[in-house]
Amino acid sequence: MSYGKYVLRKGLWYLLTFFIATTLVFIIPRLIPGNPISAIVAQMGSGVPSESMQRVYESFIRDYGLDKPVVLQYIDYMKNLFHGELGISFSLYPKGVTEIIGEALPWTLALQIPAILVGWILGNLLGAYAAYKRGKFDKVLFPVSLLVSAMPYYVLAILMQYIFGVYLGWFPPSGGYSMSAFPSFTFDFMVDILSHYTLPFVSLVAVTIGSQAIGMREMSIYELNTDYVNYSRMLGLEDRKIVSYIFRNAMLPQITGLAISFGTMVGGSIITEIVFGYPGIGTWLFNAIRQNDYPLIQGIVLVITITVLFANFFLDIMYGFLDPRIKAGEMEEG
Amino acid sequence: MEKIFECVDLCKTFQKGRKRIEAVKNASFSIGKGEIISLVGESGSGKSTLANLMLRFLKPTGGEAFLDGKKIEDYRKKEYWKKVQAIFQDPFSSFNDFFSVKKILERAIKISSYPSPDPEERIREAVEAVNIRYEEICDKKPFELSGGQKQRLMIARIYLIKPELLIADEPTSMIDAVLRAGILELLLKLRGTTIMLITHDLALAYYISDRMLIMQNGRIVEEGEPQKILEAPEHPYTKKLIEDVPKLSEEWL
Amino acid sequence: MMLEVKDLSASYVLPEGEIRAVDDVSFSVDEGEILGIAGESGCGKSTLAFSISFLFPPPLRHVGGSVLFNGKDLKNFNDRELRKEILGTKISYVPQSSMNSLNPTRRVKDIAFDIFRAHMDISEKEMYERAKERLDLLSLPESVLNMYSVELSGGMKQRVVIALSTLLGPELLIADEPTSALDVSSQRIVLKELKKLFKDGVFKSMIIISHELIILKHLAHRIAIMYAGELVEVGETERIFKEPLHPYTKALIGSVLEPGKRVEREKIPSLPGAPPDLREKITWCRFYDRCPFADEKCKRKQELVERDGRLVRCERGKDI
Amino acid sequence: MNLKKRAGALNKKLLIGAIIFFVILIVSFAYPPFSKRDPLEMEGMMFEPPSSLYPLGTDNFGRDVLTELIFGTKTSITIGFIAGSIATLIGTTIGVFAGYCGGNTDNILNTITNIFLVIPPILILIVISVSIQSRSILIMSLILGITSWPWTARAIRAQAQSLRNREHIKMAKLNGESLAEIIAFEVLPYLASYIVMAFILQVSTGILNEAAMSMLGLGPTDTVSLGTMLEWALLFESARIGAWWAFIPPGLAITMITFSLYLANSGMDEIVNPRLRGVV
Repeated sequence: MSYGKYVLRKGLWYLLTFFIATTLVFIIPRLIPGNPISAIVAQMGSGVPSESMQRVYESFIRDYGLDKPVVLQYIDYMKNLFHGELGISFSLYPKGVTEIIGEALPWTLALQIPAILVGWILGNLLGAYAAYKRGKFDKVLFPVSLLVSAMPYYVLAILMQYIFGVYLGWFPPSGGYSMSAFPSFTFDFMVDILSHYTLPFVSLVAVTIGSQAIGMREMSIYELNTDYVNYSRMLGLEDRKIVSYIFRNAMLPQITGLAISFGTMVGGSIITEIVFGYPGIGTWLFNAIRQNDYPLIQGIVLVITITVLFANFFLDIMYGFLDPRIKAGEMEEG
Repeated sequence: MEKIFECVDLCKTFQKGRKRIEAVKNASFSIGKGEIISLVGESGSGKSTLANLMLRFLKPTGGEAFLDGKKIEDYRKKEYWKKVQAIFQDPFSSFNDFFSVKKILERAIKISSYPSPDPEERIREAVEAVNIRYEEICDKKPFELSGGQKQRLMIARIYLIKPELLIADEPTSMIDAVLRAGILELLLKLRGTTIMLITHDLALAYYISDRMLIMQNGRIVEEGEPQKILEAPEHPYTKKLIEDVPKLSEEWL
Repeated sequence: MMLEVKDLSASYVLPEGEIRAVDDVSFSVDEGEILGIAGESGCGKSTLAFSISFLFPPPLRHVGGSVLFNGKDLKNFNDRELRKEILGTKISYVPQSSMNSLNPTRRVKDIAFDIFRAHMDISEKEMYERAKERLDLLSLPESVLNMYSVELSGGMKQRVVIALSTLLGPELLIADEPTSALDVSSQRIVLKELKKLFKDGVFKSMIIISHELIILKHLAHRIAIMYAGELVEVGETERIFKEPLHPYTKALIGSVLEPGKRVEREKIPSLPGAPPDLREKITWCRFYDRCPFADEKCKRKQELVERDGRLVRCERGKDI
Repeated sequence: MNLKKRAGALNKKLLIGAIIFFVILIVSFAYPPFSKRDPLEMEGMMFEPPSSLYPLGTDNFGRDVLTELIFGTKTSITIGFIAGSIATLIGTTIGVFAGYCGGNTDNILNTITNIFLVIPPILILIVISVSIQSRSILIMSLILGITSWPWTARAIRAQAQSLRNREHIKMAKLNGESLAEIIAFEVLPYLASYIVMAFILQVSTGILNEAAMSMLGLGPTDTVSLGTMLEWALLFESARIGAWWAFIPPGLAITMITFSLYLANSGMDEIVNPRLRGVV
């Protein structure tokens, strides 16, 4: 199988996954009795809400075509999705969900992408080094990374917020920038942004390092025992070279591992944002849930799903590019 | 000679993605009662697929096979496996490590067509027949036994079931050469059972069999008595195979 | 003498205990000689291959004895010097499992370059030319250089491995079961190539390890038989086949099957039992339990002694 | 080296992990029945620091943190256990059938698994939880359990696949044994250690996800759990107020529970795969 075919197959597969994921988001709330949609419809009838809320609900029902049969609702839902129309927020009426997410998403991406990348790279380097060195370094590193990775994102986040933000007061404990600061491209504002960025960033990096180091250590130990490593030694290759072999080959499964752990990471970073009151989509989701803002909840869930699928697709493409076995069609695709 | 097994144009193709792999192509041969016939082929020749077809682990995609003149699909599977049994090559995965030897053989008795009032006695006989002391191993788990012992127990199982046809798939390829003869001897002692030996080792096939089938790329390319095949091979592949087998007495490299 | 192995012992040290896989082994290899080492699974022959190159990947550990290569004691080299100055250039190695011996994510060319770079300073162009030449000698096309391990067939992989192992023209080549994973036809091709390289002087001496005695008969000048971590007999190939002095050698030779030499069906000798557990310390003849000739006198330590120009670890002599 | 000896060689990680976990388990399950305190009762003032009356202080509602902690740990572990059992059961069933049966069964099951593997479980959790207004411990466990099976299925499938061509399975077929018998006697025993390991991890996943959902405001509605404690601590900004006793105890409890489970799992892994131990 050529690389092109591999990419095509992966692309189709992700398209299928996309349809299933979005369909689940559509169907699940409608399957459960007492679901938010019928609750909203019920509230409409009871006339309890204020006049402005009444208008909000009406637009919701119109946008989602809730008065139509489910099949048509589904078609409308998919149509809107493709046009990027995610409806209107209840809590911030008449602001559109797409608009809210559009404002929040850059914050989230700017926080998560660097954090995941830095954590992934550092974690893998540490893991490979621990596996190769064994001995004391490994004995210390392993339990520490285990403890760090056992510490949930949010616990680490709260601890860091308390210790560095409140107790020591080194960094601002929450927010994306100071209330008093005016968003602009000035040096002062950048410093302000960075100081707010530090704690959530470091807490995300730390947890990512822990879990990635453990996985990499295991993969590297496996690679260390392979025949080609022994053969390379017997041919007199230097340790440095052999470590680079091991690192590269052990990293391939780590790329797949990263793809799988994306789901967990997303969940973790949503809550990290909440803890630090960071103005990303995690915090918006938190507020939306508190206020029963169903269109916003659904919109955020969809956007995260799509982002994760894209990231996974990208990783798969990279993986296929890096591993010659994929090109030779020798390996089963996981 | 009375035929016990017959294949007519047996075929098996696998679909792997867009690739069609013809593992067995129009295999036709018959096995006489009491005969020791061997199927010789290199890796990828389709010999294991053929064995799996004969054992009904796989369904053929073409052709037919008969046991005692009756189509093999017409037997109920349990009935069929009463008559056709197998031993395999890998002593390390050949037994369930969670059961004792005694229990493993008790489970094998279920399929045998010779119900016995005293199963333990029959197991003892079978184990002793392969030159292992029953008391020594009956409560042991397979991982406590050596490779040679396990291969013997495999044969003890056959002694217990007494099938009409035994398919021996590379029974000695994973054990030491000095133990091989012992295993072969036990196979030869299985009087009354027809044996089909599947092997990559021409020398072994030559040594043990009455008739040989040579398989290449899914096809049976030559059939005959060992002596005849060795002295006057007809198919070029057979010629090459014979040439390539290491020999003690003549120049080989 | 090119290689001299003296009283070499090596153990696998596991939490469950020590397994003495190579026990007090001594032998030598001359320049221009092929030594065959024969033995069955678990006898320690692969461990011996590692130990000769003085690499002891954990949990394998050097216990005692020395390896002299051209008079230099390998013990005096540290790990870095050993790889820089000896391995790959002077002593090279062909592994048993060629299937997994090539780094799956590197092209053959890059592996070859890595080997050159580890030992010498030449231009990439020259490396390429030299690698191409060596492949050519093994009748492999130039295109193989741009391939990954997965794109090669089993027989080709093994030849690529041989090409890589002999890239720097080593003085001694250690081949550990070079054909055990191959079909008979590939086996013959690979062994022929090895013999050709030897005749062409690509390498000067070879130790070839195999469980198939019959292969050694066609390649080796001398054969050492290994049993349960010890050498039990060392001698010239012809003489060993003609008149084995150790009962185990005799059993090994007897178990060789060959088409055309149809023995009476019941007459192939077979040994009962299994080799002893190497975790236990055995102070008497290790073959005692399986030996058809053993008697009371045998239950004591047997030394490897010279008899009729051969080394034998059995005092019974010709009456077996 | 045989299996028994390997398992017998006491693994330190497994032992330490198991001890920590069982101490937490015993305390949190043995104490509540004897306790006169109700974890939900508002006894004191908001955020009272630790004192002899309230060894770990009070929370934002003036509830005793220690009592909450013990009851909350019990709830979290219960949810983790039920969710873990459900996930392991679903994952093992799918994994065993996919891996052992192969062919089309495998294709279908594996595609489903892979799809659910890339859709972040937390999103499905949110979608389900938003729709359910009142969430009991059981409902919570159920939701968590049915969303986290995919990677267990994946891991078990890989192991089952490696068993498929083992010869004892062919022998069992030749003994005339049924599919159910083969799976029960020839496949599952070999997978037992992997299933236990998957279960251990699933329990910790359940506990972690419960807390995550609670912090989003989608936790159990009628009881106190480690997650709801964190939720309230977060909502009332205890960290910024400096009321460390409101969030450190539940945070530490979750960390210790998951740490002990990871440690036990890693110890078991070393027993099953000796090369990780650093000797082989």
